[in-house]
Amino acid sequence: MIRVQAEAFDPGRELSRFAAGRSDIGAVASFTGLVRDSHRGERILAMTLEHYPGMTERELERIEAEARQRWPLDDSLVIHRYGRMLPGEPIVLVATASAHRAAALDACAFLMDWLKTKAPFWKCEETPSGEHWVEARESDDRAAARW
Amino acid sequence: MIRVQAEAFDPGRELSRFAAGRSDIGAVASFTGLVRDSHRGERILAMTLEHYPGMTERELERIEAEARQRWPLDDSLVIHRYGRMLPGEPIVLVATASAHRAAALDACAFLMDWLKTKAPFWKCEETPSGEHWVEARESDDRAAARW
Amino acid sequence: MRIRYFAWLKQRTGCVEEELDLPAEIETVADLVTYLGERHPRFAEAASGRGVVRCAVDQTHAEPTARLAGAREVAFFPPVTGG
Amino acid sequence: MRIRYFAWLKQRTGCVEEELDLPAEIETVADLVTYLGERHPRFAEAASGRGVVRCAVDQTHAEPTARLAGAREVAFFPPVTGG
Repeated sequence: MIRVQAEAFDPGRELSRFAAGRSDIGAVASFTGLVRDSHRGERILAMTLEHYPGMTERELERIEAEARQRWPLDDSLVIHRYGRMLPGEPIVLVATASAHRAAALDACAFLMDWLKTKAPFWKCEETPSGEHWVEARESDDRAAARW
Repeated sequence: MIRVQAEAFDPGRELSRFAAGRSDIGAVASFTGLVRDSHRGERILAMTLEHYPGMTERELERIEAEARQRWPLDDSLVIHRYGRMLPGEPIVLVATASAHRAAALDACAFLMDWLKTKAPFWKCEETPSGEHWVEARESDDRAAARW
Repeated sequence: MRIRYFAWLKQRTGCVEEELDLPAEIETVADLVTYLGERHPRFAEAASGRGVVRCAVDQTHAEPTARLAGAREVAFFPPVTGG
Repeated sequence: MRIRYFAWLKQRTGCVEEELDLPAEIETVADLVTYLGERHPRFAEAASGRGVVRCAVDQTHAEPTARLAGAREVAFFPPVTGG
Protein backbone atom coordinates (compact mmCIF):
# COMPACT_ATOMS: atom_id res chain seq x y z
CA MET A 1 0.00 0.00 0.00
CA ILE A 2 1.10 3.54 -0.82
CA ARG A 3 0.30 6.60 1.30
CA VAL A 4 1.44 10.13 0.47
CA GLN A 5 0.37 12.55 3.16
CA ALA A 6 1.09 15.86 4.89
CA GLU A 7 0.13 14.49 8.32
CA ALA A 8 2.74 13.21 10.76
CA PHE A 9 2.69 9.46 11.48
CA ASP A 10 4.14 7.08 14.08
CA PRO A 11 6.22 4.39 12.35
CA GLY A 12 5.93 2.06 15.36
CA ARG A 13 2.15 2.26 15.33
CA GLU A 14 2.06 1.74 11.55
CA LEU A 15 4.26 -1.34 11.91
CA SER A 16 2.02 -2.76 14.65
CA ARG A 17 -0.93 -2.45 12.25
CA PHE A 18 1.03 -3.81 9.30
CA ALA A 19 0.94 -7.60 9.47
CA ALA A 20 -1.45 -7.52 12.47
CA GLY A 21 -3.67 -10.58 12.68
CA ARG A 22 -1.64 -12.52 10.12
CA SER A 23 0.20 -15.68 11.08
CA ASP A 24 1.55 -16.62 7.64
CA ILE A 25 4.31 -14.00 7.75
CA GLY A 26 7.72 -15.03 9.06
CA ALA A 27 9.62 -11.80 8.48
CA VAL A 28 8.93 -8.07 8.52
CA ALA A 29 11.62 -5.57 7.55
CA SER A 30 11.25 -1.82 7.84
CA PHE A 31 13.07 1.40 7.15
CA THR A 32 12.25 4.79 8.61
CA GLY A 33 13.83 8.00 7.34
CA LEU A 34 13.76 10.95 9.75
CA VAL A 35 14.59 14.62 9.66
CA ARG A 36 18.06 15.13 11.17
CA ASP A 37 18.97 18.17 13.22
CA SER A 38 22.18 18.77 11.27
CA HIS A 39 23.55 18.22 7.78
CA ARG A 40 27.18 18.74 6.74
CA GLY A 41 27.82 20.51 10.02
CA GLU A 42 24.96 23.00 9.64
CA ARG A 43 22.01 23.06 12.00
CA ILE A 44 18.65 22.13 10.45
CA LEU A 45 15.69 24.04 11.88
CA ALA A 46 13.07 22.45 9.66
CA MET A 47 12.68 20.61 6.38
CA THR A 48 10.05 21.12 3.68
CA LEU A 49 9.37 18.40 1.16
CA GLU A 50 7.88 19.47 -2.14
CA HIS A 51 6.46 16.75 -4.34
CA TYR A 52 4.66 16.24 -7.65
CA PRO A 53 1.11 15.20 -6.72
CA GLY A 54 -0.12 12.48 -9.02
CA MET A 55 3.30 11.49 -10.31
CA THR A 56 4.45 10.72 -6.75
CA GLU A 57 1.72 8.13 -6.17
CA ARG A 58 2.23 6.72 -9.66
CA GLU A 59 6.00 6.28 -9.20
CA LEU A 60 5.65 4.80 -5.72
CA GLU A 61 3.07 2.32 -6.99
CA ARG A 62 5.36 1.39 -9.85
CA ILE A 63 8.29 0.84 -7.49
CA GLU A 64 6.14 -1.22 -5.10
CA ALA A 65 4.87 -3.35 -8.01
CA GLU A 66 8.47 -3.92 -9.13
CA ALA A 67 9.45 -5.08 -5.61
CA ARG A 68 6.49 -7.45 -5.43
CA GLN A 69 7.44 -8.91 -8.78
CA ARG A 70 11.07 -9.45 -7.77
CA TRP A 71 10.50 -10.86 -4.26
CA PRO A 72 7.81 -13.15 -2.78
CA LEU A 73 6.22 -10.51 -0.54
CA ASP A 74 3.05 -11.07 1.45
CA ASP A 75 2.57 -7.37 1.95
CA SER A 76 4.31 -4.02 1.56
CA LEU A 77 3.74 -0.48 2.74
CA VAL A 78 5.22 2.88 1.76
CA ILE A 79 4.25 6.04 3.64
CA HIS A 80 5.89 9.30 2.55
CA ARG A 81 5.17 12.74 3.94
CA TYR A 82 5.34 16.07 2.16
CA GLY A 83 5.21 19.62 3.53
CA ARG A 84 7.09 21.07 6.48
CA MET A 85 8.50 18.93 9.28
CA LEU A 86 10.86 19.29 12.23
CA PRO A 87 14.02 17.40 13.24
CA GLY A 88 13.16 14.00 14.70
CA GLU A 89 9.98 13.66 12.64
CA PRO A 90 9.63 10.65 10.32
CA ILE A 91 9.63 11.45 6.61
CA VAL A 92 9.23 7.98 5.14
CA LEU A 93 8.40 4.45 6.24
CA VAL A 94 8.91 1.39 4.08
CA ALA A 95 7.82 -2.02 5.39
CA THR A 96 7.88 -5.43 3.74
CA ALA A 97 6.52 -8.78 4.86
CA SER A 98 7.53 -12.18 3.57
CA ALA A 99 7.79 -15.79 4.62
CA HIS A 100 11.54 -15.35 4.29
CA ARG A 101 14.05 -13.02 5.89
CA ALA A 102 16.22 -12.26 2.86
CA ALA A 103 13.20 -11.36 0.71
CA ALA A 104 11.87 -8.92 3.31
CA LEU A 105 15.25 -7.27 3.93
CA ASP A 106 16.31 -7.05 0.29
CA ALA A 107 12.93 -5.74 -0.88
CA CYS A 108 12.99 -3.09 1.85
CA ALA A 109 16.46 -1.87 0.80
CA PHE A 110 15.41 -1.97 -2.87
CA LEU A 111 12.26 0.09 -2.22
CA MET A 112 14.29 2.76 -0.43
CA ASP A 113 17.01 2.85 -3.09
CA TRP A 114 14.52 3.23 -5.93
CA LEU A 115 12.36 5.68 -4.00
CA LYS A 116 15.47 7.83 -3.41
CA THR A 117 16.17 8.13 -7.15
CA LYS A 118 12.71 7.92 -8.76
CA ALA A 119 10.01 9.32 -6.46
CA PRO A 120 9.50 13.05 -7.22
CA PHE A 121 10.26 14.63 -3.84
CA TRP A 122 12.60 17.55 -3.20
CA LYS A 123 13.93 18.55 0.20
CA CYS A 124 14.42 22.17 1.18
CA GLU A 125 16.30 22.73 4.45
CA GLU A 126 15.80 25.69 6.76
CA THR A 127 19.10 26.55 8.42
CA PRO A 128 20.31 29.56 10.44
CA SER A 129 21.86 30.87 7.20
CA GLY A 130 18.70 30.51 5.13
CA GLU A 131 16.88 27.97 2.98
CA HIS A 132 18.75 25.48 0.80
CA TRP A 133 17.51 22.89 -1.65
CA VAL A 134 19.24 19.61 -0.84
CA GLU A 135 21.44 18.29 -3.64
CA ALA A 136 21.06 14.73 -4.86
CA ARG A 137 23.90 12.37 -4.03
CA GLU A 138 25.76 10.24 -6.52
CA SER A 139 25.84 7.47 -3.93
CA ASP A 140 22.03 7.24 -4.25
CA ASP A 141 22.34 6.59 -7.98
CA ARG A 142 24.91 3.88 -7.32
CA ALA A 143 22.72 2.31 -4.64
CA ALA A 144 19.75 2.18 -7.02
CA ALA A 145 21.86 0.81 -9.87
CA ARG A 146 22.87 -2.33 -7.96
CA TRP A 147 19.38 -3.85 -8.19
CA MET B 1 20.96 -3.04 23.82
CA ILE B 2 20.31 -6.76 24.20
CA ARG B 3 17.19 -8.27 25.74
CA VAL B 4 16.58 -12.00 26.09
CA GLN B 5 13.16 -12.67 27.56
CA ALA B 6 10.28 -15.12 27.85
CA GLU B 7 7.65 -12.36 27.75
CA ALA B 8 5.88 -11.39 24.54
CA PHE B 9 6.67 -7.95 23.13
CA ASP B 10 5.20 -5.56 20.56
CA PRO B 11 7.83 -4.70 17.92
CA GLY B 12 5.94 -1.52 16.92
CA ARG B 13 5.93 -0.23 20.47
CA GLU B 14 9.61 -1.13 20.90
CA LEU B 15 10.45 0.75 17.71
CA SER B 16 8.51 3.80 18.86
CA ARG B 17 10.64 3.81 22.03
CA PHE B 18 13.86 3.15 20.14
CA ALA B 19 15.19 6.46 18.86
CA ALA B 20 12.41 8.39 20.65
CA GLY B 21 13.43 11.93 21.55
CA ARG B 22 16.54 11.85 19.34
CA SER B 23 16.86 14.16 16.36
CA ASP B 24 20.38 13.19 15.27
CA ILE B 25 19.25 9.94 13.66
CA GLY B 26 18.40 9.96 9.96
CA ALA B 27 17.66 6.29 9.46
CA VAL B 28 16.17 3.41 11.44
CA ALA B 29 16.07 -0.11 10.02
CA SER B 30 14.33 -3.03 11.67
CA PHE B 31 13.70 -6.71 11.26
CA THR B 32 11.05 -8.74 13.05
CA GLY B 33 10.95 -12.53 12.93
CA LEU B 34 7.57 -14.12 13.71
CA VAL B 35 6.21 -17.61 14.30
CA ARG B 36 4.58 -18.83 11.07
CA ASP B 37 1.51 -21.03 11.06
CA SER B 38 3.02 -23.50 8.60
CA HIS B 39 6.43 -24.84 7.64
CA ARG B 40 7.16 -27.06 4.64
CA GLY B 41 3.45 -27.63 4.21
CA GLU B 42 2.85 -28.77 7.79
CA ARG B 43 0.69 -26.81 10.21
CA ILE B 44 2.50 -25.28 13.19
CA LEU B 45 0.47 -25.22 16.39
CA ALA B 46 3.19 -23.65 18.54
CA MET B 47 6.92 -23.13 18.69
CA THR B 48 9.23 -23.51 21.68
CA LEU B 49 12.63 -21.85 21.68
CA GLU B 50 15.26 -23.37 23.91
CA HIS B 51 18.37 -21.31 24.55
CA TYR B 52 21.62 -21.37 26.49
CA PRO B 53 21.22 -18.79 29.26
CA GLY B 54 24.40 -16.82 29.72
CA MET B 55 25.94 -17.79 26.40
CA THR B 56 22.95 -16.29 24.56
CA GLU B 57 23.47 -12.83 26.05
CA ARG B 58 27.21 -13.09 25.57
CA GLU B 59 26.91 -14.02 21.87
CA LEU B 60 24.29 -11.37 21.15
CA GLU B 61 26.46 -8.72 22.81
CA ARG B 62 29.44 -9.87 20.80
CA ILE B 63 27.43 -9.68 17.55
CA GLU B 64 26.07 -6.24 18.45
CA ALA B 65 29.59 -4.98 19.26
CA GLU B 66 30.80 -6.32 15.90
CA ALA B 67 28.01 -4.45 14.06
CA ARG B 68 28.81 -1.23 15.91
CA GLN B 69 32.45 -1.56 14.97
CA ARG B 70 31.68 -2.16 11.29
CA TRP B 71 29.02 0.53 10.80
CA PRO B 72 28.57 4.04 12.23
CA LEU B 73 25.51 3.25 14.33
CA ASP B 74 23.92 5.69 16.76
CA ASP B 75 22.01 2.90 18.48
CA SER B 76 21.05 -0.74 18.15
CA LEU B 77 18.58 -3.09 19.79
CA VAL B 78 18.17 -6.86 19.79
CA ILE B 79 15.20 -8.48 21.57
CA HIS B 80 14.93 -12.28 21.38
CA ARG B 81 12.32 -14.42 23.09
CA TYR B 82 12.66 -17.95 24.41
CA GLY B 83 10.02 -20.41 25.63
CA ARG B 84 6.70 -21.30 24.01
CA MET B 85 4.95 -19.02 21.52
CA LEU B 86 2.05 -19.18 19.07
CA PRO B 87 1.82 -18.45 15.33
CA GLY B 88 1.81 -14.71 14.67
CA GLU B 89 3.88 -13.91 17.77
CA PRO B 90 7.19 -12.08 17.33
CA ILE B 91 10.32 -14.09 18.15
CA VAL B 92 13.02 -11.53 17.47
CA LEU B 93 13.39 -7.82 16.80
CA VAL B 94 16.57 -6.20 15.53
CA ALA B 95 16.71 -2.43 15.10
CA THR B 96 19.56 -0.16 14.05
CA ALA B 97 19.85 3.63 13.92
CA SER B 98 22.35 5.64 11.95
CA ALA B 99 22.77 8.98 10.24
CA HIS B 100 22.88 7.02 7.00
CA ARG B 101 20.47 4.67 5.29
CA ALA B 102 22.95 2.07 4.02
CA ALA B 103 24.60 1.71 7.44
CA ALA B 104 21.27 1.11 9.18
CA LEU B 105 20.01 -1.39 6.56
CA ASP B 106 23.28 -3.31 6.20
CA ALA B 107 23.88 -3.52 9.95
CA CYS B 108 20.32 -4.80 10.46
CA ALA B 109 20.79 -7.56 7.86
CA PHE B 110 24.21 -8.40 9.32
CA LEU B 111 22.84 -8.68 12.88
CA MET B 112 20.12 -11.09 11.71
CA ASP B 113 22.51 -13.19 9.62
CA TRP B 114 25.00 -13.57 12.46
CA LEU B 115 22.29 -14.11 15.07
CA LYS B 116 20.87 -16.92 12.90
CA THR B 117 24.19 -18.80 12.90
CA LYS B 118 25.79 -17.86 16.24
CA ALA B 119 23.17 -17.18 18.89
CA PRO B 120 22.42 -20.40 20.81
CA PHE B 121 18.68 -20.83 20.22
CA TRP B 122 16.94 -23.97 19.03
CA LYS B 123 13.40 -24.10 17.69
CA CYS B 124 11.09 -27.01 18.41
CA GLU B 125 7.84 -27.02 16.41
CA GLU B 126 4.56 -28.50 17.62
CA THR B 127 2.65 -29.92 14.66
CA PRO B 128 -0.40 -32.19 14.34
CA SER B 129 2.06 -35.10 13.87
CA GLY B 130 4.15 -34.30 16.94
CA GLU B 131 7.14 -32.22 17.99
CA HIS B 132 10.10 -31.64 15.68
CA TRP B 133 13.38 -29.83 16.24
CA VAL B 134 13.89 -27.44 13.33
CA GLU B 135 16.96 -28.21 11.24
CA ALA B 136 19.48 -25.49 10.46
CA ARG B 137 19.59 -24.29 6.87
CA GLU B 138 22.69 -24.10 4.74
CA SER B 139 21.38 -20.85 3.29
CA ASP B 140 21.80 -19.29 6.75
CA ASP B 141 25.50 -20.20 6.77
CA ARG B 142 25.89 -18.69 3.31
CA ALA B 143 24.08 -15.52 4.38
CA ALA B 144 26.35 -15.11 7.41
CA ALA B 145 29.50 -15.81 5.38
CA ARG B 146 28.94 -12.86 3.03
CA TRP B 147 29.79 -10.29 5.73
CA MET C 1 0.79 22.16 -23.40
CA ARG C 2 1.16 22.59 -19.68
CA ILE C 3 4.73 23.02 -18.46
CA ARG C 4 5.49 22.61 -14.75
CA TYR C 5 8.62 23.41 -12.75
CA PHE C 6 9.61 21.99 -9.38
CA ALA C 7 12.04 22.80 -6.55
CA TRP C 8 14.67 25.42 -7.44
CA LEU C 9 13.74 25.38 -11.13
CA LYS C 10 10.71 27.48 -10.15
CA GLN C 11 13.14 30.20 -9.10
CA ARG C 12 14.97 29.92 -12.42
CA THR C 13 11.83 30.37 -14.52
CA GLY C 14 9.94 32.61 -12.12
CA CYS C 15 6.86 30.42 -12.45
CA VAL C 16 5.35 27.21 -11.13
CA GLU C 17 3.62 26.36 -14.40
CA GLU C 18 2.76 27.85 -17.75
CA GLU C 19 0.40 26.95 -20.59
CA LEU C 20 2.13 27.12 -23.99
CA ASP C 21 1.15 26.56 -27.62
CA LEU C 22 4.29 24.97 -28.97
CA PRO C 23 5.46 25.40 -32.58
CA ALA C 24 5.10 22.20 -34.59
CA GLU C 25 8.88 21.71 -34.85
CA ILE C 26 9.16 21.02 -31.09
CA GLU C 27 9.07 17.22 -31.28
CA THR C 28 11.19 15.95 -28.38
CA VAL C 29 12.00 16.79 -24.77
CA ALA C 30 15.39 18.12 -25.95
CA ASP C 31 13.64 20.43 -28.45
CA LEU C 32 11.40 21.70 -25.65
CA VAL C 33 14.36 22.35 -23.33
CA THR C 34 15.97 24.53 -26.02
CA TYR C 35 12.71 26.36 -26.67
CA LEU C 36 12.10 27.02 -22.95
CA GLY C 37 15.72 28.15 -22.56
CA GLU C 38 14.97 31.01 -24.96
CA ARG C 39 12.06 32.12 -22.76
CA HIS C 40 13.97 31.66 -19.49
CA PRO C 41 17.74 32.28 -19.73
CA ARG C 42 18.36 30.98 -16.21
CA PHE C 43 16.54 27.76 -17.10
CA ALA C 44 18.89 27.40 -20.11
CA GLU C 45 21.84 27.87 -17.79
CA ALA C 46 20.62 25.07 -15.47
CA ALA C 47 19.76 22.80 -18.39
CA SER C 48 23.28 23.13 -19.81
CA GLY C 49 24.64 21.15 -16.84
CA ARG C 50 24.62 17.42 -17.43
CA GLY C 51 21.88 15.56 -15.53
CA VAL C 52 20.88 18.66 -13.55
CA VAL C 53 17.46 19.07 -15.13
CA ARG C 54 15.22 16.01 -15.29
CA CYS C 55 11.94 15.67 -17.15
CA ALA C 56 8.64 13.82 -16.86
CA VAL C 57 6.12 13.61 -19.71
CA ASP C 58 2.58 13.07 -18.48
CA GLN C 59 3.97 12.17 -15.05
CA THR C 60 6.42 9.53 -16.27
CA HIS C 61 10.21 9.99 -16.22
CA ALA C 62 11.39 10.82 -19.77
CA GLU C 63 14.77 11.03 -21.52
CA PRO C 64 15.76 14.00 -23.73
CA THR C 65 15.01 11.88 -26.80
CA ALA C 66 11.42 11.15 -25.68
CA ARG C 67 8.75 12.42 -28.13
CA LEU C 68 6.10 14.88 -27.05
CA ALA C 69 3.32 13.96 -29.51
CA GLY C 70 0.04 13.78 -27.62
CA ALA C 71 1.54 14.88 -24.29
CA ARG C 72 -0.60 17.14 -22.11
CA GLU C 73 1.80 17.90 -19.26
CA VAL C 74 5.59 18.14 -19.20
CA ALA C 75 7.46 18.74 -15.94
CA PHE C 76 11.06 19.79 -15.27
CA PHE C 77 12.84 19.29 -11.97
CA PRO C 78 16.26 18.68 -10.39
CA PRO C 79 17.31 15.15 -9.36
CA VAL C 80 14.94 13.93 -6.64
CA THR C 81 15.94 14.02 -2.96
CA GLY C 82 13.09 12.33 -1.08
CA GLY C 83 13.26 9.59 1.52
CA MET D 1 33.88 -30.55 34.46
CA ARG D 2 30.27 -29.73 33.75
CA ILE D 3 28.97 -31.06 30.44
CA ARG D 4 25.68 -29.66 29.06
CA TYR D 5 23.50 -30.82 26.19
CA PHE D 6 20.93 -28.79 24.29
CA ALA D 7 17.98 -29.40 21.93
CA TRP D 8 17.76 -32.96 20.58
CA LEU D 9 21.19 -33.90 21.95
CA LYS D 10 19.51 -34.17 25.37
CA GLN D 11 17.45 -37.04 23.97
CA ARG D 12 20.60 -38.71 22.64
CA THR D 13 22.38 -38.64 26.01
CA GLY D 14 19.33 -38.93 28.21
CA CYS D 15 20.52 -35.98 30.31
CA VAL D 16 20.57 -32.18 30.35
CA GLU D 17 23.92 -31.98 32.08
CA GLU D 18 26.45 -34.12 33.89
CA GLU D 19 29.44 -33.46 36.15
CA LEU D 20 32.48 -35.50 35.08
CA ASP D 21 36.05 -35.95 36.31
CA LEU D 22 37.87 -36.31 33.02
CA PRO D 23 41.02 -38.44 32.62
CA ALA D 24 44.12 -36.29 32.08
CA GLU D 25 44.51 -37.44 28.48
CA ILE D 26 41.32 -35.62 27.42
CA GLU D 27 42.94 -32.44 26.16
CA THR D 28 40.76 -31.13 23.32
CA VAL D 29 37.09 -30.88 22.36
CA ALA D 30 37.62 -33.73 19.90
CA ASP D 31 39.04 -35.93 22.70
CA LEU D 32 36.00 -35.13 24.83
CA VAL D 33 33.59 -35.98 22.02
CA THR D 34 35.22 -39.41 21.69
CA TYR D 35 35.12 -39.93 25.47
CA LEU D 36 31.45 -38.91 25.73
CA GLY D 37 30.64 -41.13 22.74
CA GLU D 38 31.72 -44.13 24.81
CA ARG D 39 29.30 -43.16 27.60
CA HIS D 40 26.45 -42.33 25.18
CA PRO D 41 26.40 -44.42 21.98
CA ARG D 42 23.65 -42.30 20.46
CA PHE D 43 25.74 -39.16 21.08
CA ALA D 44 28.62 -40.85 19.23
CA GLU D 45 26.27 -41.58 16.35
CA ALA D 46 25.25 -37.89 16.14
CA ALA D 47 28.84 -36.67 16.52
CA SER D 48 29.97 -38.85 13.60
CA GLY D 49 27.96 -36.63 11.19
CA ARG D 50 29.99 -33.69 9.95
CA GLY D 51 28.95 -30.37 11.51
CA VAL D 52 25.95 -31.90 13.29
CA VAL D 53 27.28 -31.46 16.82
CA ARG D 54 28.65 -28.05 17.77
CA CYS D 55 30.53 -27.16 20.93
CA ALA D 56 31.01 -24.23 23.28
CA VAL D 57 33.74 -24.07 25.90
CA ASP D 58 32.85 -21.77 28.80
CA GLN D 59 30.03 -20.32 26.71
CA THR D 60 32.14 -19.49 23.67
CA HIS D 61 31.88 -21.34 20.35
CA ALA D 62 34.81 -23.78 20.05
CA GLU D 63 36.31 -25.92 17.27
CA PRO D 64 37.18 -29.61 17.75
CA THR D 65 40.84 -28.64 18.11
CA ALA D 66 40.15 -26.23 20.99
CA ARG D 67 41.91 -27.11 24.25
CA LEU D 68 39.99 -27.79 27.44
CA ALA D 69 42.66 -26.80 30.01
CA GLY D 70 41.00 -24.69 32.70
CA ALA D 71 37.50 -25.02 31.25
CA ARG D 72 34.64 -25.30 33.73
CA GLU D 73 31.71 -25.89 31.39
CA VAL D 74 31.51 -27.51 27.97
CA ALA D 75 28.26 -27.58 26.01
CA PHE D 76 27.20 -29.63 22.99
CA PHE D 77 24.33 -28.71 20.69
CA PRO D 78 23.08 -28.96 17.11
CA PRO D 79 23.50 -26.00 14.71
CA VAL D 80 21.49 -23.06 16.07
CA THR D 81 18.05 -22.20 14.66
CA GLY D 82 16.99 -18.99 16.39
CA GLY D 83 15.67 -15.80 14.86
